This record gives sequence, C-alpha cells and structure tokens, in this order.
Amino acid sequence: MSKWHKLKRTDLKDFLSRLAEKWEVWVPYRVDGKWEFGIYAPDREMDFPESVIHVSMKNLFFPKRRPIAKYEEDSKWSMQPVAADDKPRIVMGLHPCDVAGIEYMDKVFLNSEHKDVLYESERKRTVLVGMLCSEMADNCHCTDRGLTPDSASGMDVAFAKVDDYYLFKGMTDRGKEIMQSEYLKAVGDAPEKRKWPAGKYAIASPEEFMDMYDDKIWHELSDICLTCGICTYACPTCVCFLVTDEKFKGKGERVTVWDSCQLQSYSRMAGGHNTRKTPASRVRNRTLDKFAYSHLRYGQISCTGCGRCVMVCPLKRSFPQLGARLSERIRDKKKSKAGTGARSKED
Amino acid sequence: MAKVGVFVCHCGVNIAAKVDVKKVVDTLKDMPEVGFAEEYKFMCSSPGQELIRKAIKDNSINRVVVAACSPRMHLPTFQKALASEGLNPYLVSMANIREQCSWVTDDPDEATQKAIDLVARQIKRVVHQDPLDDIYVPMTKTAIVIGGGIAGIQAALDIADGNRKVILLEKSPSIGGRMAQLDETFPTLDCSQCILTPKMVEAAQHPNIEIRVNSEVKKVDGYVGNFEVTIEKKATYVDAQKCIGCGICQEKCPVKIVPDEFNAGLNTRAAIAIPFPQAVPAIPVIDPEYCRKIKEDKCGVCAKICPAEAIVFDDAPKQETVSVGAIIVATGYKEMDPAVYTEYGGKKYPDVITGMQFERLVSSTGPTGGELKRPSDGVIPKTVVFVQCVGSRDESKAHAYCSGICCMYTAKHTMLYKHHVPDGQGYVSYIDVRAPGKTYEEFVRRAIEEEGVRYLRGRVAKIRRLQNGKYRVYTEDTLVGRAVHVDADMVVLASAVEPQKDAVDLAQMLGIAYDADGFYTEAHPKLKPIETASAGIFLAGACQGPKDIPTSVQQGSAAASKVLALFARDTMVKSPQIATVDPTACTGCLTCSYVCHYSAIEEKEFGKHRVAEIIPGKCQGCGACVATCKGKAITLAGFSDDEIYEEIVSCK
Amino acid sequence: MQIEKEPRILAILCKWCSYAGADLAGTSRFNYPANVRIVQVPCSGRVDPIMIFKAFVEGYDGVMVSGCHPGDCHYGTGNYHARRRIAVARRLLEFVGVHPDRMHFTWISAAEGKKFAEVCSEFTDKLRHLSGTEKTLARKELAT
Amino acid sequence: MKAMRKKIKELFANGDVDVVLGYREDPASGEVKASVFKKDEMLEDMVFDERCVQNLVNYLPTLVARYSKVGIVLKGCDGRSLATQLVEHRINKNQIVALGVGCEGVKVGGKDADKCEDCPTSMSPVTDHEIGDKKQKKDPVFSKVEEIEKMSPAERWKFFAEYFERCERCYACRQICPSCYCEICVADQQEPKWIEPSAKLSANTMWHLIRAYHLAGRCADCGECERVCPQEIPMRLMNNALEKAVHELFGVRPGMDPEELPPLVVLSKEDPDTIMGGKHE
Repeated sequence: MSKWHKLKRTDLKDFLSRLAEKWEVWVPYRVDGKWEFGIYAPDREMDFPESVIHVSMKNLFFPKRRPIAKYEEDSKWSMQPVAADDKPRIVMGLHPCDVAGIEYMDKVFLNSEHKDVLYESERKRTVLVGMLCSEMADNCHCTDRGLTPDSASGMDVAFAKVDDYYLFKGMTDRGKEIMQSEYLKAVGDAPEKRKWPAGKYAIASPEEFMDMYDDKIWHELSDICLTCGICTYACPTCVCFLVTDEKFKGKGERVTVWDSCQLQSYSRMAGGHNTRKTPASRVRNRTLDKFAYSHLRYGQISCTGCGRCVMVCPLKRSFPQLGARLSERIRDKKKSKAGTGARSKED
Repeated sequence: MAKVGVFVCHCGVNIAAKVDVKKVVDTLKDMPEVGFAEEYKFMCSSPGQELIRKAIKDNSINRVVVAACSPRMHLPTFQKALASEGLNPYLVSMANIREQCSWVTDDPDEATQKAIDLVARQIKRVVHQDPLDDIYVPMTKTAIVIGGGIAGIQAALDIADGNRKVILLEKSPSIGGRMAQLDETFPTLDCSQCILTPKMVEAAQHPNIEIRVNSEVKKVDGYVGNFEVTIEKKATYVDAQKCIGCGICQEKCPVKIVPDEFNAGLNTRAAIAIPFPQAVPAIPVIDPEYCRKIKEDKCGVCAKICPAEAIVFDDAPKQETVSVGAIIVATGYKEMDPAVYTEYGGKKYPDVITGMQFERLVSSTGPTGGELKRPSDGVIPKTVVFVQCVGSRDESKAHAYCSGICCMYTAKHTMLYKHHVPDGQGYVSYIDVRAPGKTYEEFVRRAIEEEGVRYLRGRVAKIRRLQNGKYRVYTEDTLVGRAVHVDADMVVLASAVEPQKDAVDLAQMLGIAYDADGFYTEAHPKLKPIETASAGIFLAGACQGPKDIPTSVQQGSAAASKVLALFARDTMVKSPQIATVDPTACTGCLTCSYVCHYSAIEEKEFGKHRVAEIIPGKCQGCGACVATCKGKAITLAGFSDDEIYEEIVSCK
Repeated sequence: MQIEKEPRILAILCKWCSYAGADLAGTSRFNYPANVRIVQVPCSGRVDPIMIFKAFVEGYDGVMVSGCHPGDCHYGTGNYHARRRIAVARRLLEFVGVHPDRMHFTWISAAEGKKFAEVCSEFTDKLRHLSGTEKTLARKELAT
Repeated sequence: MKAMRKKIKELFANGDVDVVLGYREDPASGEVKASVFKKDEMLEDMVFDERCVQNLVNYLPTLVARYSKVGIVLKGCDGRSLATQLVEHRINKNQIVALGVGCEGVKVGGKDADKCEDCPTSMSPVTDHEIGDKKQKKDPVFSKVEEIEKMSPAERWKFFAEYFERCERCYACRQICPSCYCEICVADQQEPKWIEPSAKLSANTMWHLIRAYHLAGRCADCGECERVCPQEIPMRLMNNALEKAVHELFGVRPGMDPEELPPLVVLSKEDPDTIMGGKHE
C-alpha cells in the first residue's frame, strides 16, 4: 500500500484495458489539438499531459448540462427524479489542483444541510487517480495558493510519469483494487521530490480582500475584460448553475446548467434591476469569490492555481496577475492609510 | 393559476361530420390546464354562449378556448360572452377547426387528430394571454371626401347636413366629375348639368364644406378617428382669392392649342382656362406645359389684362396636412382608351369616337355647341354604329368584367342621335343587353321600338375606312347567323369603365385593398359594401366598381351615414393589441422607428438612457418593430413572443 | 396518432390576407394535407426569423411564411420588411444546411384560397421527397 | 508610429481628448493588449503593428460614459465597426476622435489573419485624422464561404453541427462583438425560451443562427468572435455568408458608409420577390 509501483509505458494499454473491464475509465484524449476527457477505448490514441488540460474536471462530476428530473405534460404532470448513475469509474490523470477543486466542490455540494445527491453519487462511484506534476506550465500558479504540484493529497491513487514508466501509489482504500493490477510491479523508490519555485505573486488575506470591496481599482481591473463566461466554465471551483425546464413534444426535463456571474444576465432580477450591471462589479464578484467569500463560507480560498482561466481567456488576461495587482494595492493602501473612499455610485 | 374552459363546436355537421368532437373533448379534458370541457352543436348560438357564461360562473374558469370556425368569424361573439360575465374579453382564444380543419381534410381520423392538436395548442396559448383593456382615443370629427364627382358631392353634402365639417378634395380644377360631362342621363333623359349644377353650387356654399380643387392626396398617416392626410395643391398660377372668374384671360390667351379634357379631347382650348362654364369654382388654371410665359418667359398677356391682378407666375405646389377622423374614397372611374383595339382603328380614324366623346358632341356646351357633326369634316352623320363592350367582357384584349353602364348609355345615345338627326339610322352592335335597373328595360325597348334603332347581336370584327369617307363596320347578326357590314358615317365605341390611373397608388397610401383590375375592395361584398378593411375609410361610387349615377349617389349617402355614425361618439375605441417598449430592456438603437409605418415610435429619456417609446394612439399593432428588436424589448399585446412561441412549440 | 411519415409543416400567416386565404380554402372546400399547422400573426412584418429557426429546431420538416402581396399590406409596408428579413434568414438557413425545399416564403391574398391549398399540397409533396434525408436541425436530445 | 504618437500628444495638448484607446505593448511580457492611455501616461508603450488584432470599438460605450472625449486608434475593419455603431446611436460621434491608421494587415498566431484576406479597406471609413496610407483594396470574395456553398445541404449541416455541438455558450463571441449590445440578450431570456441556456446541439444551433442573423447587415467582419472562441467555431463563415448575402441582395457593404442604415430596417419596395427563394409570379 505505501509502496510505489512501477508500470512500464508499453503496458499502459493493457493495464487500462484490464481496468476498463470493471470500471468506466476516463482518460485524457487529444482532439483537434485540444485535450479533453473521454472514456477509455483501446483503439484511441491517448496520453497524460504534464499539466492541466483546459477543460475543467468539473464536467465529470457536475456536468454543464445535467438533467435532474423528467416529466411528461400529461394530465398528472408526473415528474420523476433522474436516477443517479452508480457504475464504478476511474478518472485518471487529474492534477493536484484539480483534486483541490474537487475537494472544494465537496464542501459546496456535500455539506450536510444541502446535499446534491447527483453530485454525491458521481463522487461515490469515482476513484480518483491523480497525476503528480513534473513541471509547472506557464500559467500554473498553484504554489501561490499553498499547493504543491506533486502533492498526492485527496487522491485515491497517485501516479507520476518517470522516463519510460509510470510510478503508482495507492493512497486510500478505494485505490487498493487498482494497485492490485498484475501490470504494477512494486518498487522501492519514490519519484524524485522536486523543489518547486516559490509563488510568483504573494496575495493578501481574505479579510484584506474584503476591505477592497468599495475600492476604485475594480474599474481598472475590469477595463478590458469582456465579461464572457469562459473563465468560470473552465474554473474547477465555479459551481453556479441555473435550473431550467426544457420541453420537446410534450416531454420535458428539468436540468441544471452552468451559469456564470460574469454574464450580465446572471444578476438580473425580475422587474429588470441588475445588481451587478457594470463589468467592474462582476469582475469584483469573481475575484472576491475566489479569494475571500469562499474562505468566509468554507474556510478555504477557492482558487487552486490551475491557471485555466488564463489559458481560456480570449484576451489572455492573467487572473493571478490580477490578484497580485490587487494585493499590491492593498499594501499601498495600508501604507498610505488612505482608501476609505465612498462606495462607487456606478456599482 | 389558469383554468381553461374548452368548448368544442359541432357547427351542425360542418365540423362534426369530419371531426369526432367527443373524442376531442375526451382527449383534452385531462390536460392540466383544463378546468372544464364541453361540446355543443352551435357554440355561436345563444345557448352556446350561455354554456360559456355558465362555466365561468359555476366552474370558475378564467380562460376560454372555443374550437369552432375561424376567429375572423366569431371571435368578437365569444369575447362579448366573456365580457358579459366580467371576464376580460382578451382571455379567449379560438381554435379554427372548421375552415382550417374539417373543411379541408379528407380523412376523418386525420381531421380529428388535427383538431385535437389545434385545440391543445390553443389551450397552451390562452394561458399566456393577458387581460387587455380597450384604448380610448379622442376623435377629429371632420371628414375628407377624396373625389368631387357626384358620389363625393353627395357624401359631402350629407355629412355637412349632419353638421360635421367636410373637406371635399378634387384633383381637377372643378368638382362635378364625369357627370358634368354628360349631356342627358338615362332613363329619364333629364339634362345632366341641370340636375348636377345645383348640387355643385350647394356644396360650394355649404358652411360645413371646404372644397379643395387642383389637389391630390400625397400621404395618409394615422388611423380611424385621427388620420393625418397630406394634401398637395398643384400650382395653378391663379390666385383664387383675387380671381373674379370673368374669363377675359381665357379669351385673350394666344396659346389656343391645349387639348380640351372636358370635351374629351375633341377640340382645343387656351393655356389658361376655366374648365367648363358651370365649373365650381369658376377659377381658371394655367397649364404650365403650354403657357409661353412659364415656358419661355414671353407673352404674359393674361397678367396684363387681368382686372383683379390674380395671375401669379411663380406659383408652386403647396403641401398641407389636415387632420380628419374619417375618409371617403370617391375617386370614380376613367373611360378606357380604345387604342388597344387596332381592328377598330386604334384611334387613327377621327370619326370612330368613344361614348364620352359622343356625349360631348351632342352637348350644348360641347365643341360643336350641341350640333352633331362628325369630327373629321363636320358632316352630319346619317348612319352611326354604336359598338358595345369595347374593352368589357373581353378578357383577351382588356377586361373580363362588364362595365355595367354602357348598355344603358348606348340606348340613350341612340335616342339622342335620333333627336339630333331625325332622318339618321342608328345601329347597335351588342352581345347582350343588360338593363336591370328601374325602368331601364323600358328605356331600351323605347330605343328599339319607338326610335327604330337596329340592334345587331354580335361582336364587331373590324372597322375599315372607305375611300368615300365612310367607315365599313364588319359585324355579324348571330340571331340570323349571318355576317353583315354597315357603312357608317361615324362609329361610337362604348369604351370600358376603368379605375383611375393612380387608383393603386392611392390605395397603397390609404392601406386599402384593391382587386386585380384596380377597383377598391369593400370589406364584405354583401354585408359591408361601403366599408374597407381599414377602419374609418369608406368607398363611394365607381372607384369600387362600375356604377351608374343612382347607385353612386346611394353609395355617397351610405358612406356619409357611416361617417356620421362614427362621429356620433366622442372617443374612439381602439384595439389594445398594440406594441409597448420595456424601457429597461431597450438599448435606444431606434432601429424600430425606421420600420414603423405609422411613425408611432419616438425617442424618450429614461434615466440616463435614451430609449424608444411607442405612442399608443398611433400604434396599429402590426408588430414590425417587434420583429426588428433583437433584444426583445418590444412586446405586442395579443401576439406576444410568449403566445407565438407557445403555438410553435406546442404541436405534437 | 400522429402519422410520423407525413412531413410536418408550420405555416405562419398574416391575419389579413394569408390567414383569410387559408379560411377561404376551407370555405371553398379545397382539401390539403392535414399536417399543416397555421400560426396567425397580425402581419408578415411581425415574423421574426427566430420563429423560423425555432420551428426547424423543434422538428418541423418545413416552414412556410406568407403575407399580403407587395403593396397590399394592411399595415402599409410590413411585408416589405418581412421580405428582406426572410431573404436573409433563408440564406443563413441554407448556408448551415437546411435544404431549400424545406422553406416556402410567398404571398397569398385573402382571395387566393385555391393557391393556399395548392401551395400546401405542393410543399408537402416536396418534403415527402426529402423525408429520407436526415431531419435537419431537429433536436436530438429528447427525441428518444 | 512616430506620426501617431505625435498626433496623440498634440490631441492631448490641445485638450481634444481625455483618453485614447489604443494598443500597448506590456514592457514585461512583450504582449500587445488593448489599453486606455491618459495624458502623459505610458504613451511610449503605445504600438501599432500586425499584433494589434483586437477591435477596440467594443470598449467605446463604456469609455464615453466615463470621459467626454475619447480618442480611438482604428484599423480599417475597426472603423467599419465604428460606422455601424454610429448609425445605431450607440455612440455619439461628437465624443469620439477617430484616428484612422493605414493597416497593413494583422497576424493571429503568427499567421496572417483570415479576415485580412477579405478586407475591403485599409483605412477606417470614419476618421478625424488619418495616419499612414489608404490603400485601394478589392471587394471581398469570401472564398471560404463559396467552398461551403458548393457542398450539399447534408454536408453543410454535418460541417456546422460538429462545431455547434462543441459550443460551451461562454458568450465570448457576444461579449467581444461591438454590435452585440442588447440589454438582455435573447439567449438569456427565460420566457419564452427561444434559446435554451444549456450547451447542447439544438440550443447551440439556435444561438449561432440568431447570433449570425442579428448581425446580418451590421457585421463589419472584424473577426473578433471567431478569434476569441475557445472552441474555434468558425463564426466568421456565417457572418461572411450573410455579408455576402446582403451585398448580393441589397447591394450593401456594412460599415463602409457611416450614414447608411442597416439594410434590414430599410424599406424597399423594389426588392424582387425572388430574394425569398422559390418561384414568384
């Protein structure tokens, strides 16, 4: 259990095929030059990328469109909840930042008060086989967020790519069965522990961020932002959704669909009032949600440093830089003791 | 929560023969929206409507779907039924299962299935219908009559006598129209001028009538009760206020080559002229195409001799917009140009003339002073052939329709001819003689039996000019089955009645319908012969179809009574099915304003923003703006996106 | 039972001319296929192409829009605006792969009951010939 | 570049502008981004070259709300975009100082941008000051549109459905488009749900049809929608198909004339019925 096991790269296909006999095995595929997760099939070319892929893991546990109930428009309007899927599955190739994201989602969806049963079943049926990073990509900044690229925390099984083989290690009981595979050979040596560079951008504390609520800086930080929703869709910890009914020929589904606080429609209320009409107010919401609100609610900031938001941003705006700029402003403000400005009228 | 009452009509067997009405009710009564469902033999009958009222009372339904005939037929009936029970009349919807289902579908199963689908769809729709309140708008109690012929004059006089203001609009320099050109009228042979002129004068002197001659409609905006009509007065170059109508200008004008329209082009007149002696108003007009002063800056005689100094050479067209509450269209007809009939000479024979030209030739105010001489050489024609149905009942050359008046005026012409040339012989080439009016048949018999006019049944094949100046008319006598020809001194063609040249332009300005021939279409051929499909616009006279004088006068009076009935109220009830802008959703691009036909969309300040606003009084509810608004900030009550969407997606 | 083989047609008709024309087809007893569903709008100018798009996505096999003949619009100019919008919408739909035979845009007057019935029959006929091909744009998610 | 900086300095000095919207090269990263320049600030970082892809017009409405006079650096395509905005009363021309710059074409991902192939003008049709050359250009031919048009309907649908299926509905295309400015986008409306919010083929198809239709006759082909699409959906193809269509049908080239109304709100009695397809008697 506590030992590292070796898998020859040439055995990877056989190893996965064997797992696929019992599990639904989700692995990364490259489609049209882009990575995405799909169910393992031996005839498809797959690989494990060194760092995060641009599509968020979120979709595997909390899909962008998720039917929660079905109904027919008959005399009774009979509505049936959608049955949870309990087929066991393995999701393989998650990076530590993704796992951190899942841990955050657990806090949102599995807290005792409001449990999301469909999310719970997705979690229950899944064995997380995470991949330890061997390098940090351009946009990676998990070290800024207190994570380590090769930390196996939260994974059921951890693995790392080394030369022409992989090293696997079971972390939990759930990972045990995978570790029993005939293709894994126990070895003594662990993958080399790297010393990771310190975070590029030091950020302020959640409380300090909260103090920035009324600051003028949000206009500067939002000046070229399009306020599209792609960063929130890519983010592993953005969990907003809306519930809507979709009908077709008298049959209907009630579905949850990802929503995004960056879109203007998100905060528009009945009657037309919009609490976050300006881009600045929406950028503020997302920034503070990542760095402050999440901490107030769940005791953990929700940016995991995966860098996807930068990767997918149409304008390649850097969220970590934004956080840093903000922290810088906080420091400046503290120094000058200024910044008790009135609440901006525009917001 | 909407609770829909569904009422399916048998319409006797009209629906029930194809659609299994019971099955429709049984299938739909369990729909979650439905609170009550019932079938009945005739929903539009009193007991049928009572069913609805009872269900509103006893079953507390708050929406109604009636599956029956077309909503165009009975929607108002059921709206009233709802209103009588205190339910908003706009909360009813009709499923058209007769015109659009039982009457057009062969197979009963298919028809039943379609009916179920149509009714279900309407149930889904009616849930989205909102209660609407009628809009009351003030009304301008002035009418405009377009066209100063006998129909228009009659309409104007009746409205004026009803103590309402009327504008009588005429595009030529005088009112009077076609009737003023006629010599005597059938079937009484009383002098046209003698009976018309008093009416013209009465109109001119009536305090409630404002006559505007030389004027045409250029634009029509607004809607019933509140039309805005833009009128253009042509340049006449004579100040009507100063002119005393002495006519000296007309005498002295050296340019005497203008074809005389009043005399149907038989002679020429001066470039400045009063159209005819009894004209109302008797003010001359300069024809700028001929006037040498206007064309070449020479002459100017009229200005020099005018005792009233009324000549204004720098006159220009003037536009003015008038507000009126109702419009009567009485633009009349024109006589067809027989040029297309090349076999009749195609106008190249001077003595082959039209009915109207004959009318002028025998008129004492005509070019010959009432002596009947043929145009080419002034010889008194001893033999005249009258050819009927020239352009009428002849689809291949001109029109399929019957011009209606030619049989009678031809009979009149033969009589006038005999009165002028007692030793002459008249022939009439005819297809059928149609004389359905009061004492009309007797009139025709008189021409044949007393005046000795010879009626030859058959269509004239050809007219050829002979060396001796006579015209050989080749025709046939189908009653004896023989080709015949007549050598005539003169031939009179009973040319067809046609809509005015610009009839379609005017119809499009007014937004009224017209038929394939260009005659204006009444709202219903039998029950609404005066109304058009556009509220507040009425028809009178030959613009709606060929008509004789008595019928034109009747229509003039009928149209006037419609206008007076309309003006009896102080406010107009307007349909609340109009568009409104949600200012919170409007971006102020104002592209909607460009597509609004009624200029009903204006700009308005809304907080810091500029938004579009629709003037309820002007909006007619067409929805063109709704389809233009990308952000869906405009809603059309009664045809909202919600309602149409539901109709599109609710079909199974 | 819906006869699935028969193509479904949505006909969006203006209230003054084409809807009245459809009524006249009924009054004159000109039969036409039963799978035509008529939606009444006040004017063809009210027709937002979003309705046409939605109809295809909702699985209609063909969409027909008809208004008053040019110049005869009850509201003066609505049909001219409709003509431009529909021309563009048609080009777009064809561009993404909707077969041109699935769209029929025309003018039918209140007097043309016969024309309405004929148009419906001919249109249905054309669509029957297309029915072998994939139902373009029709939604798949809930079709099962 | 020198001429441009000089001109802008002059404008600031004369008080003709409060801010200038232009492109800035980040000295640290070397990346070129849209930027708002204030008097005496960062002007030395201002650039104009083939890296200046972004259409800046999209930012104007926010800026004119905050400043009374805004200068803007415009490529030919951006200028067309501005023209379409002016005619829709989106921006008050009096608040704008338009700096047209002769554009030599831009590069996306190291390659010449696709849009430049079909560019009809190197200079903005709306300018207060022109810097650089105005080059006569040919009318666009849209060869890629023609390729699609050659396909059968089924092939075309297969082509587009694959892309539509991928759409995530992030609305980056909408957000970057200067012409997509509705207060409430029809895609965000719940009643009625013309476009369902979920990312699935039918709803995505609705979205892409509506997006393209709403831009018909208004899109000036700045190509930003396609550039920012994380799923690389070929939105320019649809835009261009309709640009081609409005040119063929109505003789209109959007944005080339700042006075010209969008063709879909222009009343024309003369259009032939054949533009609606099929036969008309």
